Amino acid sequence: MNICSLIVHTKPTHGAEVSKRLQRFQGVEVHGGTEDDKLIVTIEDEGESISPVSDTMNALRDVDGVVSTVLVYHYGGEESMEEMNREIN
Amino acid sequence: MLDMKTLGNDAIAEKGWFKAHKFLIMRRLSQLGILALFLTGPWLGIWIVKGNLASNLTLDVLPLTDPYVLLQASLSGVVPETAAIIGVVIVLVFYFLVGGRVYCSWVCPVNMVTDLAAWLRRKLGIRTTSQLSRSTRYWMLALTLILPLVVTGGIIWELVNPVSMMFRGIVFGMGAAWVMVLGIFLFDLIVAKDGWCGHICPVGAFYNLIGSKSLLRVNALQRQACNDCMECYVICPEPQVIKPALKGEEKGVSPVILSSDCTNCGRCIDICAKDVFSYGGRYSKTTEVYKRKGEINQGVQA
Amino acid sequence: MKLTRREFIKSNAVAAAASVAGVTLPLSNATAADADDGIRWDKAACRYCGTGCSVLMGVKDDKVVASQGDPDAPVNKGLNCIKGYFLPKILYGEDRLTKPLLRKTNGKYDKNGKFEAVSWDEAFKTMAEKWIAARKAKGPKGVGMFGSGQWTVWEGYAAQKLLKAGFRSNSLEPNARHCMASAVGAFMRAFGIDEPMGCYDDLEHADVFVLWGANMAEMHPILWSRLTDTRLTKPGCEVHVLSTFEHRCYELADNGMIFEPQTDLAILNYIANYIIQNKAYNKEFIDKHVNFTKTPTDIGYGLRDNDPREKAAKNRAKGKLTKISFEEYAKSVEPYTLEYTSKLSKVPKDKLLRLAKAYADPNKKVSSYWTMGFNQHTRGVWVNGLCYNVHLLMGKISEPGNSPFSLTGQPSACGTAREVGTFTHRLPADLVTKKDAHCKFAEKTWKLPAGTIPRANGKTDGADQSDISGKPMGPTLIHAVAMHRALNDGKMNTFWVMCNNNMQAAANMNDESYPGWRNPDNFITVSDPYPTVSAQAADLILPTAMWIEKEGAYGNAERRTQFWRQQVAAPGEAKSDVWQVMEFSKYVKVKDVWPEDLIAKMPEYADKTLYDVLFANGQVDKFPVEQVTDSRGNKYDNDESADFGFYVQKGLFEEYRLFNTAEGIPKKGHEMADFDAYHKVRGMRWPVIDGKETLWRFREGYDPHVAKGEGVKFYGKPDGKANIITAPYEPAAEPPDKEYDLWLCTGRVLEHWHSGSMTRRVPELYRAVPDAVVYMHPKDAKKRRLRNGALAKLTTRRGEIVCKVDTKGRNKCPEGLIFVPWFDAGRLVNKLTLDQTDPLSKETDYKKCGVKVTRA
Amino acid sequence: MSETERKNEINRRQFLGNMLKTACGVGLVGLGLGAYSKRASTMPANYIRPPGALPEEDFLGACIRCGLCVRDCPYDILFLGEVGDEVATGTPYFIARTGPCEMCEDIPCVVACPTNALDHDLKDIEDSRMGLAVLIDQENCIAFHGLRCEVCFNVCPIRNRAISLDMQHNTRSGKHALFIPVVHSEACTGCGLCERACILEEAAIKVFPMHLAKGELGKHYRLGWKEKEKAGKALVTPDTEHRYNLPEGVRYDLQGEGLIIEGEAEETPFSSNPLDTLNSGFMDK
Repeated sequence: MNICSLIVHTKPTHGAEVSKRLQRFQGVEVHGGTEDDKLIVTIEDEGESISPVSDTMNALRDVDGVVSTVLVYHYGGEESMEEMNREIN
Repeated sequence: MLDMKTLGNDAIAEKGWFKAHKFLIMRRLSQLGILALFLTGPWLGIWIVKGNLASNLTLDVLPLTDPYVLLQASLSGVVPETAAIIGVVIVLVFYFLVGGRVYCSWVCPVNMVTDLAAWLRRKLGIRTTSQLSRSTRYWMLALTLILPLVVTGGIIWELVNPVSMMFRGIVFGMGAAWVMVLGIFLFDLIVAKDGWCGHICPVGAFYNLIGSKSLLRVNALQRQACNDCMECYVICPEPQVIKPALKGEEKGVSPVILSSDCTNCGRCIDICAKDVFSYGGRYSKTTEVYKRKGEINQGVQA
Repeated sequence: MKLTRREFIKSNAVAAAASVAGVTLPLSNATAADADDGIRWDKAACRYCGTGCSVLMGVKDDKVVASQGDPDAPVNKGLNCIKGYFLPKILYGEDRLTKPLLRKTNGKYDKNGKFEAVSWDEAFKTMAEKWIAARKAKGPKGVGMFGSGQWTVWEGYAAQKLLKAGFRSNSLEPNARHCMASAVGAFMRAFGIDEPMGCYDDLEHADVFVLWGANMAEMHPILWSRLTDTRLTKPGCEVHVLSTFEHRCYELADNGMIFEPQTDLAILNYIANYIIQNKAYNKEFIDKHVNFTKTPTDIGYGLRDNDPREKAAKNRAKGKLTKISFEEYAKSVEPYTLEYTSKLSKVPKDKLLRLAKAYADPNKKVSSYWTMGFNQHTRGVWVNGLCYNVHLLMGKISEPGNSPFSLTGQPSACGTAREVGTFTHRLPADLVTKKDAHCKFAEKTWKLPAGTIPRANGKTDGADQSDISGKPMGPTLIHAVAMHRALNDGKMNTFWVMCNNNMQAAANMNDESYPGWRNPDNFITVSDPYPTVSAQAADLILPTAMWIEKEGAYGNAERRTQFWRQQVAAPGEAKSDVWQVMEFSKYVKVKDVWPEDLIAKMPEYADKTLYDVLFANGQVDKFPVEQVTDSRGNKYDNDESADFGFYVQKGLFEEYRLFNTAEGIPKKGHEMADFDAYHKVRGMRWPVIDGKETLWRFREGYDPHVAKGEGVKFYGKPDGKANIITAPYEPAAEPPDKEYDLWLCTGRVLEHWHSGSMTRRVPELYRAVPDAVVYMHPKDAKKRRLRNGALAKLTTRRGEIVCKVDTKGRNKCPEGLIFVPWFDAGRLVNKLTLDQTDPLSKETDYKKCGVKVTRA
Repeated sequence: MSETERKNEINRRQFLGNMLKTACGVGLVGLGLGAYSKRASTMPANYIRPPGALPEEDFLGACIRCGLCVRDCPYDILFLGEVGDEVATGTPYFIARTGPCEMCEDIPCVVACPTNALDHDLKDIEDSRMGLAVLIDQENCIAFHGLRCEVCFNVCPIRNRAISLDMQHNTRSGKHALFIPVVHSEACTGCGLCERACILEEAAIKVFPMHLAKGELGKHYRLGWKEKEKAGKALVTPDTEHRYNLPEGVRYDLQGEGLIIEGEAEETPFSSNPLDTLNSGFMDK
């Protein structure tokens, strides 16, 4: 599975609006930054249920109000979903 | 120069493969057998020998203790238990009789590693060797015995001693000890021929001293038969010990190899197609005539 | 704090992006440290002992992720014992059972087959076939069910209906038979109504505490903490501890006494004698409130009929009381002088005297506590009664600080086993199958024809009750120990064990339990969350939803009834006990198990299933399914309601409440509040009348059943007077002899609950106390060439086990006695114990038999 | 100088040079070893030596790394240091959290030791001092919050002497007691059974080597009351009698209660307990 985080720069004052649009994508979560017009976004995929992260990232760029996206963090692991959902610490 | 690829072929042709490897096989059996004795306990639950080469207890009765380790311990100010002293005495008497460096060739597990390195050297034709003095080992021995006296922290050599480390590693769990073993292997392979056992190892040096007057020796009683094939020099880990005995007839030197550097490994016996060499006593009758001269010779060599 | 790996990576990813962007995120997003966010907290009663601590369970994503002691619970004020600390983990052992498992060979049930997963339908079909056949062939005792004081209230109630009314069998027993039956017997004989008159507040009000065979320090940890605090903070407070070996309570004891097993009978009589000799008794109290009686002696030991000890007993199992005068009573205790008692019990005289003086001092408030030391006793009913005698003589009863208090072992031994009456001889609210009128009341309440419930003697209105074959039923009672004997003898053929581990728990496993269960004629069902020793010996295993995986109610030792909501779903196909009982009842038709003459009284029932007549009776099913919600608006599932289509727990509880609260009930004193009220409180102590709880019973002002001016009234008895019942010291059944030269005593440890099926699956608890050891005196060990840590073989006439010797541990045995805990499935100490019982209460005595110890 | 002499001269020079080189090389090795030994002999705090182990410096000299103690431990708790471990290679240790010393009465590890590195004078395992248990985290130990745990106390083999329970009033709940475990260094052997048993995810009670676990009182200072107890009398002559200006009915007890106002409780000739009266017979002798 893959988990990555990106910064999505939006048109000035469009943060909240864009945030809503982004959340319609499967596996996409917005964690904040609407006030700054710099959204902190994570994308996850898992197996077949969600389209690959790369596709989603490309799709985000085409969303209305998005100026640019910057990939900051990518995690790609071979673990099964079961492993990923097991508790740690 | 001797062709490394045909090394030993003559002996095999003459005596058959088995006879040409007899003592090698017996040594491997001895080395592995000793390991096995220590391993039946932890692996199979059959406790024949407990502990390791530093000190052990056979069948819960017979104690054996490495005199070298105990000497280091004593130098750091320890009064050992009776069991340890008994163990040391037994070991000392044994090596006094059969030759100190029998430990190196028949017991020590590192020997298998260094033999492998030597074999590979021959096979790969690696000839580089550093100018390391064979006396380095005595310096090392002196160092390991002085360190407990001057540095706090006890038996310091045992922190890094690859000989005990390898054996302990096999019996108790290797940890990073294989790094040391690999180090010795590469050292012997690339840096110096017989570098570890023949030049540096203070354990060997110690046993060398213990066995300097040992009774069991290799001799070249049939030296007239020597066809100068040179194979014994190639195969011997301490080749300097052969010449006086093999070629000393004119000088009146004894055919018995008296140098305590000799490990009594018996490879010269195996490899010699002419059966020049054999095991024998130090004072066997035939050798008596040469005894005095032999000793002189030995003194010169050292 | 728990996190999944995925959440962890995600939070890292978010933090990285946020820091690059220079955006400040709300804490909950930026860090992983807020896993507590989104946890739903709700109250529940602790799963383990009879103390009844309240806990708060934290649930997130249908999993219990956190727990805490409930700071607002009056019992524990936020505290827990070490077991309570690990409550969430008992739900998540890795080997939870999730599917019904039936022994099969080649796809068919086979007693000697291997367990295979089956559907619930197949499980119940197989079971119903066996049950109906056994009921037909062997009569009412041909089937049996063994439930638990760890059942929730409605689970016990549903089982009560299924067995007594559905199958028309009194073969229903709880494991409380091994635990509280002697206490119940004594309550009924002395006061005519079950359960303690006092409450936990006695722990703050008493000046003197006396512990009789109760290791409260380990078995009731939180109550012990309260007792200790009173001892520490109250000037003059003293603690007396009596036991057959030294345990953790002796750390606090001002007067610690080790007595020879069984001589507690003599010590109590000595105290009574001391009080009488010194004329310290409360004359006014005994004149007004007490009757003096005696009980038959030489009553045997509840062993099998052919045992020589039974044949020798003059008044085997007899217990009818005869009235005597005070003088006769005084004379009966006269032999128990200080001299004699000290010699018999091996307790030094000064210690006995100090104890007697504490009871006899009118200015000291005394609370006595006991558990299994009294109850698991071949004279358990007697010894419970002898303690009441002392309290009654002094009038030290039913008021703050003056309390003879029987502590319960299990979380709902009171609430379920005793109040719902899941014993062979009982019905809800202290009614008994011995009394025709009580049965008739139950039948009316349950909308069933008169004569449905089997009477104890098989007669109603003087006439024989007919069985399904048309023949008379005959006597119908069968208690727990007798059930295992009946299985062994092939007289009982089906047995359903729920919510307990009776193969590990019952005495004499080698001779009785195991051969009984594996008897080829028998079909044994075990319902359990985990593969226990019992499950291993069963033929059908039903996976069970445990504790907070269902809506539940427990009643603790101080009469406090506590409810909880379903917090999480059970794993796999596991189902709660109440679901199992009700669902199974759909597989049995009325005509399968009722005789024609009974059906003739209500012909419309003939083709109905037991489910229809017992649960879909217009009464139990009258409350529609509702969304369970707490006052904060949190929502909770209720799997049983969803499956059956009505609010199962509410329906069962409200019907049950008809027994203790409706107009015209045969016995008053058990009044309870309505279902919804309990969900709003951390328990209420019954009788609850007009929403008001009762702290001390039988005392004017505290108890609404005692009228103004009456002062004290023991209204369980027709004349309002309690019974002082004299009983002598009689020796134990199997004292040590030359060969089996030590006493064997068994019991529990703080870290493990009962048979350890839950707590041994908590790694920390298992690590803390992994295996059972044999505690023994160093001299006894030395004599047998054993020392601390060595392996010893323990042998009795019935079997042997091997365990490690502990001469230094928490329990210090006197010479001549060893103690072995029974939590360890790896060392089944009940292979050793004798299946002896109190002949009156039928409760097993696990504390006394002869044992031999040798080097293993 | 003849050819041969020159040759010999060169040989001698070579010989001396070689020897010097060898000596320097070996000397360097020695320095390295000395430095390494310093590092290798500082053990992690959770590594505990077996019972009877000599003080660390002496132990490292005495232990010949034979592993016989490891072999003779019936509970298999001992490890031998491996290369790279932060403990001298080949020397034995245990880690209490995962495998504590079970305190065998016959101390087989000590018996097995051929060199007295494990002191053969240790005959009673209770006299061993492998380390000292320290209740290091009083914030997370649940006993300090009033929970009934006491596992460390329950498993301690030196019952009630190495760890005792200090019972205190729980001021928060008001009606419960706290059972606070207290370790006593005069009895604790440092076996570590408590550390293994501690039910917290990270143990709140831990065994440390003695030098880490124990503080030391200033050499000059004595505890007065203990000295007095030891001497059996005051070390300095007691005061002459004190007298006070006090009103009627008031006494002053210097060493005990302090100010005593009499007559607060009216005394009668009768004990508050009627039994005392009843048992004492007639008063008018």
